[in-house]
Amino acid sequence: MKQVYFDHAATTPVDPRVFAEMKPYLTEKLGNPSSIYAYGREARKAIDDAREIIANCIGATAQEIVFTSGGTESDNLAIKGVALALKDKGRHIITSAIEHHAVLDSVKFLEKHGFKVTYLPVDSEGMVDVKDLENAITDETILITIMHANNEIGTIQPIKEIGEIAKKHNIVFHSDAVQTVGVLPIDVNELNVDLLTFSAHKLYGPKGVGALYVRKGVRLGTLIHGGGQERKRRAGTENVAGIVGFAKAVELAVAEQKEVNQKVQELRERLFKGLESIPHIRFNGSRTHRLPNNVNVCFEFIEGESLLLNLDMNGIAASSGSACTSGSLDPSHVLLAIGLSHEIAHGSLRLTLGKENTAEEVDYVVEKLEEIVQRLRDMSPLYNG
Amino acid sequence: MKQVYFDHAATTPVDPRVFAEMKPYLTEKLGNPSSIYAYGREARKAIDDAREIIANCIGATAQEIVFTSGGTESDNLAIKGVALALKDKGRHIITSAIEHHAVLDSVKFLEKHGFKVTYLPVDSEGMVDVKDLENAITDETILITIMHANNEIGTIQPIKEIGEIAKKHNIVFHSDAVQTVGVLPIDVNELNVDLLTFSAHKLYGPKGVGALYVRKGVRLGTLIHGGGQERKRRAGTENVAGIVGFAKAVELAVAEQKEVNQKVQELRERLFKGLESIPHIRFNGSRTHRLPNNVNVCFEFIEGESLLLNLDMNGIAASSGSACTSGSLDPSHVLLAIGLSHEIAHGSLRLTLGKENTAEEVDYVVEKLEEIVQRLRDMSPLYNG
Amino acid sequence: MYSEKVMDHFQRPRNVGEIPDASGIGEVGNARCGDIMKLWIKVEDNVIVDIKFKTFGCGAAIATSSMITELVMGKTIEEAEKITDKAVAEALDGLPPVKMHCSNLAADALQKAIADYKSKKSDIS
Amino acid sequence: MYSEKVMDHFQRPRNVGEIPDASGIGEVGNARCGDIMKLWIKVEDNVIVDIKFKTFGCGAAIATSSMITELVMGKTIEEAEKITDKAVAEALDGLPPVKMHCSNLAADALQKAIADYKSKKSDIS
Ligand SMILES: Cc1ncc(COP(=O)(O)O)c(C=O)c1O
Ligand SMILES: Cc1ncc(COP(=O)(O)O)c(C=O)c1O
Repeated sequence: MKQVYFDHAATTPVDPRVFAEMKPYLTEKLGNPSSIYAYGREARKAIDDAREIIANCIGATAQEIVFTSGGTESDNLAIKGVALALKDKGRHIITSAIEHHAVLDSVKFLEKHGFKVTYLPVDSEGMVDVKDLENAITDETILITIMHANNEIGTIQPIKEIGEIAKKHNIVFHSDAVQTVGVLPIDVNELNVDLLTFSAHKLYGPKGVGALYVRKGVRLGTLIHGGGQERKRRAGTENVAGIVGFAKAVELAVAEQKEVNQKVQELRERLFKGLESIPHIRFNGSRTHRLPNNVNVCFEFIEGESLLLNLDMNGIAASSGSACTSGSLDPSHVLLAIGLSHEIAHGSLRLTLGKENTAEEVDYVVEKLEEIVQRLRDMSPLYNG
Repeated sequence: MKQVYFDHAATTPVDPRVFAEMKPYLTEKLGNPSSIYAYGREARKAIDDAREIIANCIGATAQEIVFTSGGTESDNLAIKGVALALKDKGRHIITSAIEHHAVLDSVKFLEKHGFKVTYLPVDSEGMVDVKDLENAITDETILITIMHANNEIGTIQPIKEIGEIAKKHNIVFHSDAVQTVGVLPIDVNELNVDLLTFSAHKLYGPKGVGALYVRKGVRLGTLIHGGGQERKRRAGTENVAGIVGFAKAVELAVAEQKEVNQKVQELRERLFKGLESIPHIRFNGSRTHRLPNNVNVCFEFIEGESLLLNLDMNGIAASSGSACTSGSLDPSHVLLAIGLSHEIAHGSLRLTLGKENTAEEVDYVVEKLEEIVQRLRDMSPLYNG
Repeated sequence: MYSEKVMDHFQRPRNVGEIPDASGIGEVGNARCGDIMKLWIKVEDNVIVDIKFKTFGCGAAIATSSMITELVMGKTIEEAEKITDKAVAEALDGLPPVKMHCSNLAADALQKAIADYKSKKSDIS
Repeated sequence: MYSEKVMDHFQRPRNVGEIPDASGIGEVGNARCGDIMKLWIKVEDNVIVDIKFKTFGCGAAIATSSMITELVMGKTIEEAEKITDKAVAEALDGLPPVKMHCSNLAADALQKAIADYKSKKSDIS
């Protein structure tokens, strides 16, 4: 069967050039970077080089990059790290209603431990209002954490402006850029961020490795204590192969960003156009402030999981904000936050394109979707022809 | 130049059979285990199978295994997780003076946040006294954390007895078994442990993946919040390739344990014998309750780092508890805890053997060590011929 | 995730549709929760001779709907009344724990349809 | 970690040994800290004509000891007194930050040896 992967926001295939860089560190290059002999120095150098490459790609210096086990850990480290370091200065955090669970569950954890959290609402396109944000600031505010682009609906936030406000009020600013590093041009100084989360497996790197950019001078508590790795900011023997692959992935993504985006965006427009012929649908997210690879659409009268299963039966990999995919009762908090009713939100579909996708695949998916949506509507008690 | 790797306690080469299992998950098998389509289910199944394999190898059930980014994170999760969950029951923790920094720095962190910690001393062989331990227990004690075998001097603790005491007093018992899983036969029920840390890269698996065994019913707070992975006990997209490799590594290590240990232990005895001809030395750790692959020896009048560098110049990879290797001023806390003076502790050398080592390598190392030790002593102001 | 039986019923759902002159109709769930199930039964001489469904819901919801129509077809009212959510789940070789909620729906809808049939019958008689 | 120069001096340390009839001897450090350095100098007509060392210590300690003997050999006492720890580190193309402590030792030992020489000389004269 034809296999079409349209879920790049969930994870990406490992680029063969990335795998090629990793392989020696999973075979003959065995050293522990903390060891002083040749094997160890080789591993140490590999990590130092990777750090340098990644720092260069986002306008940071090498010492500002902390390697972690992924985007989730980076978000936790950023949020809990600031909370630990600055809890005596204040205990108020500002975030948005549409953050990733790694952010939301971290701030909820802090809420249980005496912190106050403001969850900024978003408009119907998923945009945070910068004025709301500024109004939410109090003397107690120690951290603002707002994602760069949303992983479900693809909306890109005005990070630069938010960063300016944070700077003006002398508040640490963290942004979860898991969906944007490699995809959008990123310079941490232009964006005015103090902390930036990103993850390898969203940009054609391996799963289980990520980084946190930590601006020089920003105080951060430690989440994982132990050996002196990552200049004591994150203990544990380094995932050398993963880090090497991560750097290669970031490097390639940045080098090929323009071409890839152009291609992917064309495919996305083709997909938009194809889907528009299906009646009773609604596109979610901003059309202008939008990730180049993201389409998020709700089909009325049908439920997302059964849509996904039908797509899967046709070899198509996609994602939904339906409650049933996650085993919860409520559909995606993001779709609810942009004002969708539960009914509509249950029928959502996210298609996220990647560099290896083709126009034929787009046409195939549109064709199959038309059939499937019709079939499911025909068996839906909500649909009347 | 001949390359001899005698630092298996620091990290091990990846077994080619382990790499072979990992490879598909770094190339064509791209799915995110949280996705419901075929690619995702394939990744989910890989993790489920890995969990099952690993659980079987230590006498646990699959639901009791939590995958992490390594031994350090597992130690942190165990210790801080128990502290979070049981802080209202009591705030006293018992550990030993010779734990790995992942344990020591975790309890020190808790000490700063209102917990009391008892650091049990050890005898000259590095053994914890079980009576001391029982005497240290108070009404406030919520956790005992004692490592299974020490990573520097190889001493194996009476975990079973400690576990019995913990059970009797209804205290959660964690053991860092990073150096023993795969090396010693382990059954979590026989050992009476509630939490057990282990790490892939110490048993011919990849770096950056580990596990925490969590006995059913043990309450544990969360260290990394976010998505619902690991049954909500450890969020973050799973390092699928790493986990698959980890399981293969544990499986092989357990299956081949007897043969490997016999071989390694013979090599170790040959090494002991060879080193004995060097004057002014001292072997550290227990000779009987000892890891099969560990030799730890102090050479008087010389300093460990210069020894390591000389060995490295001869292609030999080894490790030292010298202060200078770690950039600190004090030599290894483990060597000091067994009663060595600073002077002697600075001149320590750890040689840890692995399954790929040979008798020729042992002889080569002994020969080179004799030369190097003599050479360094000849330039030492402490040595008088 | 789902058993083969579930996927089979999901892929080729039996008895989809409506019965215009149904003897009883049962509807449960609501769109807010992401599951609505509607069942039509045709009863002759105390026997369910036809049954059809329409479902808005996940894979488990569709499969349980389809399965219950198979279980019920040709049964007497008394037999049909004994069909529980557990029986439906078992007939499908089990459902994932997080989906148990959906399997309740089908049995509930059936009982509602039967109740509807009974109330209509008593209206006439 | 270490520069090539450091490794060169570590591998082939210059002027190891003792000078039995030394004009001055300097010893610094202690075994507790893992570094002891002992320097012997032979002075003729205010010029250091020979210098030897023995060192217990890490790679950096041995390399700085060796380097300082090269820097000092043939220098006048006044020139030798101007040699700083920084100069030794620079002559070795730098040392890792964590090793700066060791590089102080060599210069300290030299100054002590010179002081010893001077005090002995004043004793005689
Ligand atoms: C916006 C965002 N933040 C955080 C994460 C978590 O990153 P990781 O999967 O590396 O843990 C993801 C992806 O799952 C994401 O899309
Ligand atoms: C006893 C012990 N505990 C914990 C660790 C840390 O494990 P990891 O290197 O996987 O973080 C190590 C190894 O470094 C160890 O030897």
